[in-house]
Amino acid sequence: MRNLTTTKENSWCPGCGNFGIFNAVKKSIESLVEMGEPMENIVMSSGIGCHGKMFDYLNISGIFGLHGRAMAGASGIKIANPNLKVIVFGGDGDSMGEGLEHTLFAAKRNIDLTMILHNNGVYGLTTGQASPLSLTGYRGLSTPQGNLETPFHTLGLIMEAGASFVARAYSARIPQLSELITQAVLHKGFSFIEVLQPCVSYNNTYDLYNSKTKNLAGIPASDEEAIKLAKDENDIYLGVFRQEQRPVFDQEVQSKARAMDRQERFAYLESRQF
Amino acid sequence: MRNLTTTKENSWCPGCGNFGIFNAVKKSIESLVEMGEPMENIVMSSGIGCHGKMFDYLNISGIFGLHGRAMAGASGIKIANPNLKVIVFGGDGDSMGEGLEHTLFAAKRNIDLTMILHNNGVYGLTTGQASPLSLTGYRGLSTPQGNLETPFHTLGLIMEAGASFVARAYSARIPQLSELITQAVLHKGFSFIEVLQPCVSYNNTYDLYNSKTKNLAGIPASDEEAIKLAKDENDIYLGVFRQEQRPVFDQEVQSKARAMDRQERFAYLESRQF
Amino acid sequence: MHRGIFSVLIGGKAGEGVKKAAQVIAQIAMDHDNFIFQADDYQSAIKGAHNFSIVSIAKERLYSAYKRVDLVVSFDKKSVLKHNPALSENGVHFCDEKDSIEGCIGLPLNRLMKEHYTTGANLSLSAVAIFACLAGLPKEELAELIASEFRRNQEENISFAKAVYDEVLALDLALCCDLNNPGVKAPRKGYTGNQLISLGAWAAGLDSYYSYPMTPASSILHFYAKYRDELGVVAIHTESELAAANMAIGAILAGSKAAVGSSGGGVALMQEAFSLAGMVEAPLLVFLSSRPGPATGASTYTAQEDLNFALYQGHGEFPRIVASPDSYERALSLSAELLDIAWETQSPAILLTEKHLSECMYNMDLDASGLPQTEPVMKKPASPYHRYAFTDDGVSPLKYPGERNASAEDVIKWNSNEHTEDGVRADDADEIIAMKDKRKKKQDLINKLSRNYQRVAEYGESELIVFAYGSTVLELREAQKYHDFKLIAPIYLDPFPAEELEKYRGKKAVVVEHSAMPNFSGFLRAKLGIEVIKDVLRYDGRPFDADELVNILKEAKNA
Amino acid sequence: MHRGIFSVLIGGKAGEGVKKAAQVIAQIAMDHDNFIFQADDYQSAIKGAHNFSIVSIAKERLYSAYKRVDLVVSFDKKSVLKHNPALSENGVHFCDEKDSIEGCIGLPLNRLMKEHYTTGANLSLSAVAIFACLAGLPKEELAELIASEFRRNQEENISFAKAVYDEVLALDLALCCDLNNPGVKAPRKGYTGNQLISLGAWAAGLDSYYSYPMTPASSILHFYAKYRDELGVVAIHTESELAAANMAIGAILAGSKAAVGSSGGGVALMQEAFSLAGMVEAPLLVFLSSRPGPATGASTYTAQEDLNFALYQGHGEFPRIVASPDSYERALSLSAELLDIAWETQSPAILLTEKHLSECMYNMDLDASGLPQTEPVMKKPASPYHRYAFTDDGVSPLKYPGERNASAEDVIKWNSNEHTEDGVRADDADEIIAMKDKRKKKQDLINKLSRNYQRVAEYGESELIVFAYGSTVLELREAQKYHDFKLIAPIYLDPFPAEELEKYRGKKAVVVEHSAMPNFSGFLRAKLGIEVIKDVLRYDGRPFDADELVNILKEAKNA
Ligand SMILES: Cc1ncc(C[n+]2csc(CCOP(=O)(O)OP(=O)(O)O)c2C)c(N)n1
Ligand SMILES: Cc1ncc(C[n+]2csc(CCOP(=O)(O)OP(=O)(O)O)c2C)c(N)n1
Ligand code: SF4
Ligand code: SF4
Ligand SMILES: [Mg+2]
Ligand SMILES: [Mg+2]
Repeated sequence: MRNLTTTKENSWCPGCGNFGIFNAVKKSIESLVEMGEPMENIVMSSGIGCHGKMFDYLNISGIFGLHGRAMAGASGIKIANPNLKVIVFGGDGDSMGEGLEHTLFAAKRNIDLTMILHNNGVYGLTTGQASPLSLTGYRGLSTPQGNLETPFHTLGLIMEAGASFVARAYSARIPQLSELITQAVLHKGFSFIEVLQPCVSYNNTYDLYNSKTKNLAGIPASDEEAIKLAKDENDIYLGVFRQEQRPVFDQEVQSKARAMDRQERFAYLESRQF
Repeated sequence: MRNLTTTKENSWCPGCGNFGIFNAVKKSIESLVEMGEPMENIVMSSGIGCHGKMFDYLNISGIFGLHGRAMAGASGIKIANPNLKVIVFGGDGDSMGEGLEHTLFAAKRNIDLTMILHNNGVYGLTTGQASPLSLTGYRGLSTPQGNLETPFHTLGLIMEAGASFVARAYSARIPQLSELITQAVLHKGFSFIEVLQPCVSYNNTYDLYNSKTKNLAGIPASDEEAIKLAKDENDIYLGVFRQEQRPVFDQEVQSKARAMDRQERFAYLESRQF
Repeated sequence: MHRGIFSVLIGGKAGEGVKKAAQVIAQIAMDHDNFIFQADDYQSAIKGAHNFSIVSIAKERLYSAYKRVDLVVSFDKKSVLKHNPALSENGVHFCDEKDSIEGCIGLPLNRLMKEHYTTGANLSLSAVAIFACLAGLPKEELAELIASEFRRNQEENISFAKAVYDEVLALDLALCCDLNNPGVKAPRKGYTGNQLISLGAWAAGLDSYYSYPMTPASSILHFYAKYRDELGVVAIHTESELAAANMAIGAILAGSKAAVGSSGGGVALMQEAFSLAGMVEAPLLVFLSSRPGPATGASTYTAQEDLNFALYQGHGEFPRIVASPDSYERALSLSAELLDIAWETQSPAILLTEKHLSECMYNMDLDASGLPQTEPVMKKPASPYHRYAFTDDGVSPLKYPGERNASAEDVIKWNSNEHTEDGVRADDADEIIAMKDKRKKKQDLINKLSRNYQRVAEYGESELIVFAYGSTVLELREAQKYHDFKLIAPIYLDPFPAEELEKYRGKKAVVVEHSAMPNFSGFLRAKLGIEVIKDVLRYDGRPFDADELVNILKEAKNA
Repeated sequence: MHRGIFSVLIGGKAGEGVKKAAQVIAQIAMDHDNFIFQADDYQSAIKGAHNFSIVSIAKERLYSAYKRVDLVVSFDKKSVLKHNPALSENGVHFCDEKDSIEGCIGLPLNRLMKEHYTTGANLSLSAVAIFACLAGLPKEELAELIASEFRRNQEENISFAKAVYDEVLALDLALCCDLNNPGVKAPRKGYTGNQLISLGAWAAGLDSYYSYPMTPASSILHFYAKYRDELGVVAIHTESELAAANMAIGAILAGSKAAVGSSGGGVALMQEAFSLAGMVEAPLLVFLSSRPGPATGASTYTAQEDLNFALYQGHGEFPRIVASPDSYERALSLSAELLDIAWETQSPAILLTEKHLSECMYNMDLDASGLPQTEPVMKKPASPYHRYAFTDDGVSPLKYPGERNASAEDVIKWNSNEHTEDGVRADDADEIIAMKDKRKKKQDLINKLSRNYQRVAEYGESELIVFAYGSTVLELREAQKYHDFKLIAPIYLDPFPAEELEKYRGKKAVVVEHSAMPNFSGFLRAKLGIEVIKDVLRYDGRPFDADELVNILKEAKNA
């Protein structure tokens, strides 16, 4: 198998949670390929932010798109070729703020791709400003007197928007994260994994997550249950919160017409006269 | 009191639900003024769509903004002058699609203004294309084979995003709608009213709403209860689903500095030398 | 008949079927070998606001509709009052008897509707029936046509239409529109510019279209959506214009020939993505159909205010192609050409047009002979594959992910950050320079490929030189029937067709455009140093007709 | 010392405090009446990637930093290797002993850190200590400075810095930077361009700032946010740039003097709202700080690729003001001028600048005498109030909603649709024309008001004419110390200062700009017909220094 790490010098801060995600993704890709998925079918899309650097380090095809637009680019890729397995790497600023609409519409559509949300609760790359997931009171360069907003609840929103596979993982628990990514990619429909990702430079949450994370016993039986567990304030649950089947947008939207080359199109144009 | 109807010729389709909203809003403004709110403090912001024409017909100050940006414009107005009562008229295409992010962020921030969402389940003004709230299967010019997406659940999303006052009304029940608008405007914090608004030209839902709407017994005791009732598939509940108090963004964000005129600013600049 | 051309105006409220009636009338004319041009004037409202449509009918090619009309059918009093002054000398004006004024013929339209319909009365048929009668169309032909054009209430429609026909017949008026056009075979179908733009790109291989509705571009989305299963185009109504453009770029990465379209406001929202297309080298085709701005503007009218906006789209520097069709035939071919140049040079392209061309209807035969006959040249990828491999002309071979297109070793990286050949981020000075030079180089190829097509159209011969672009050229060509001038119409705007236009450098000329702050004239002055003897600016959102232009140009000559 | 100017370069990994050390060194120099210029070269990474900062120090005004440096302090081997070649003839290069190469002085920095710190070792202090020693700063002054500049671990910091100082002292090197500058009082504080831009607009009355972070504009947001309670500016970090621009327009409606800011990508997302500002006549001030594009580009470097993008922002037609500061002093005054012109003409304005000016540091005194002294003239509203009342100059009086500003009868309607005087939607041809004419008219007032300010700067006298704008002017002014040329710098770009520049029409000139597809040169050719004898294009994201420019311009003269 191709080496999944590029030769690009890595510039994540030592200790950053992104390393865990990187390693987990590589493991998942390896197991997907072992299960028979052609490597050339695995494609990524990433936004701009520390999370987006995944693109420079992970040796697979894809697009390093605009800030906030990773999901839109990915959706185009998937609609153009539904055989591809598309993994989207989003930041919390990127995909829950600048590009929130694309994230929620992907869930609504149930387009068959996987979003990995790097939730570090902060804008890492632009030096630690508050993100849509930053806690109330968070002090950063744009909120020196403390963030006044209430953070979005990532899983609450994405479940409400209709995501058909929803999970949470922690970047320091690589085997579990990797297993969840594999499941998510194999899930037919929109899958979303919130990854708790400590940012050692601006929002070091290792202690919090090390002490508070806990595995779900299994997929919650109902949506109410899932949401209650996702929002639990004492324990931060990891695992799959929802997994269900719905029609898949990128398949349903395809045209039923046969492919025509230029000369056929010309001939058709002239005979059909619309 | 000033006549609340402008002289602009009305171009809503006869029978359109927007008339009900228009009449209810006028009644609310009248009662707000009667309660002592100065007329000059009441300001509106609207998006582009049939709903947005409210701006041309309602004789109050404000902005007829860009498609999808009614809430952003309104937020600026409110932050600039927190004494104003700001009412935002959004369409379902406008405020749950093009400008979804602004709607959800307003809820997250708990900025003290009121959104009236004209839910006609369709893009009215641009001739009936599917909106983010259109039902699966809806056939319009952009989805002639039937809408493939699952509609967002308006109240589910807005509650999840953190709206502190949430209600649903029906454009044909003017007294109730008007009462809810008044309450919403008086509520300190972000208030949201989903108005079920039949579009006689593209999505005539009068029969459905006439037969299925039902009043809530009271404000549901818990969020779980509120969401269950909001999503009830047999009865379409009208009334207040949530009402709670949180710190208000536009007040908290104000500067504590005293106002300075130009000469004072110049003097301060020269003495302070930052 | 004004200037030997028969024009019908139908006026009424939005929702009353004004436009549809005009289309059916146009169809009658085409079915009898006439040329037509239909223009619809409507406002942003679904029901109620005043709308009107004009169909001009002639024995030879028509490039515009006429405002002086020979038959008016008014569905309401507002229309009666508004359009009566537009009547030509021997013209006739019909309305319901209750709305009639002097010079109008009142018919018992409402009474007849009541008599012939139980529900779903369709007033618009009356206009069709009146025209049919005055044009000498046999009643049975009218009945057949109505049956095929109006699906609901067919029987009632026919009986109502026949009744109106009989009323008009009873008036014993002279036939005012002779449908016969012996010896001429005029095209039997009418097309809007948007249909031709859609078909042109499709003919050149378009696979997918991503768009958010916005007048006057929406009908491109509707067209592709409607013909999805016939043409094989995937049409997606996206959550916003930002989504549309970014999705299209993703689709292109995966090998789909994708386009997006909107009006100025929507394209403004695509600017960052347009710049992304420049950076990742995505052949993104953008249809920009203008309306009066700024902001929401006057959404259902026509304008040419977006020239500079189109030319300088997006932050940062990168080559692009901008061109505007000067005719309906060109709408078809240019759309195909731009898709081809975009793909061969991996650069974004903008087809700039206006509501006037997008939505007016013109009859022609769909003929592929004017379209680029061969596929764009696509280079063979080398191994190992590098997305941004340096080449002589700056164009790197394309490869798409997926087992059908790539091997397990291929890594295909598109990057919005500045990058090295392999598509990985670059920060070193030399790397930045090298990749900027690569992109810049493509400008030469764009220039070269554009020369394969007609970049400037010239119509007529005269001392008086008139410059125009886009659908203004149509208006001027109609005016050329009555007044001599030499009309120069750049089709390609970037690359600027300097060679073709060099002979006009420093020349005196009139510039006609639909804008208030003369963009096009400023552009020509900057590029060609022409001396503008008159800026003919129209910015009320309405088209010019030939009569208006002839008057203006006569003055220009005298000045 | 190179050219009598002392330059220090500090290199190391992101996160090691390279920039901070440079700032403290600059402060030492300023505290002793020296002039400084600091430039930071960094990449888009928080820790690890290579960063370096240069501080040039001189006895007279400095407009740029020098790349040939007299003191290098390298915090790692990469820096040692990369920057050793930049050393001037008698320059010294310090590094940790383990990284030393020939020509470098290895100091036991890491050992000293271990000895002096228990936690939180701060390598960056070593650079400060080395400089202090070589500049003859008494050890106790160094200790005081460090205590005030570095808050954490103060005692350990001081003992570590002193130890480094002693090591250098023991080497007994010649003093290499004489801090004395007798008879001169240099400004004691350094400012970045972004600080001055922020302060200029604030001085002219800015009330609120709406922005989404984007390098190199982010520090404007940070500045206003930090000083919220001191300056009385409300700074909002919005959910996106679209939100920022639309919120700002709402704020303006309610009477708040509001600005927005971003780099090219973010401003691209504000295009539709920029057009809205044109339509509703909102005096929206936009700070656009450029970096290399297109798309995400090279986010931490400098460029001038956005000139045309800035000039032709937004769909539709409307007057606007675009200007770019050619100096730090002008950054302060221009920002104030633009806010004033915007408000007096109710038109959007763009302050175009680059990362180079935005982020480099320059010392000056904040002096309000160059700022517009009087408030913009605001017209008295009539009764009944009409938002878009027609007036001679096209500007309608402003009134704001709310009981403090309006009466119960006032209806203040801002409309993104075309509208009549009262702000209600208009569709009639005459109404559209009237309101377009009204907006167009404001162009004359913009032209007139802009003439109240310096629109073109000219520096030096020579046969050789050089054109530049923005921070490129700073680079050229430094080069003028060694080579004669006449430097012409348009500050206002739209309105184009035609009167001032007319005398250069058709002249031969060199154009210097940081772009690959010469925008500015194309602009000057179009506007002034200058004959460009050389396009000096730099597009690697890095600034020019004086030496480089002198060499290039010498060639230009010879050519
Ligand atoms: C349109 C646009 N706006 C702003 C930026 C600047 N920017 C780059 S990354 C970023 C925020 C990153 O935060 P997040 O998405 O949470 O990613 P992280 O760095 O935390 O992984 C911003 C604001 C940009 N590149 N493009
Ligand atoms: C940026 C932009 N995109 C598209 C449009 C065109 N447009 C106007 S209204 C509308 C949709 C209206 O739907 P909705 O918001 O539901 O309002 P309704 O007419 O149903 O009240 C669209 C797409 C626009 N004006 N601006
Ligand atoms: S700033 Fe935070 S998120 Fe970014 S690389 Fe460093 S630790 Fe990771
Ligand atoms: S189209 Fe629908 S929403 Fe619009 S005015 Fe008509 S009925 Fe109302
Ligand atoms: Mg983040
Ligand atoms: Mg709607």
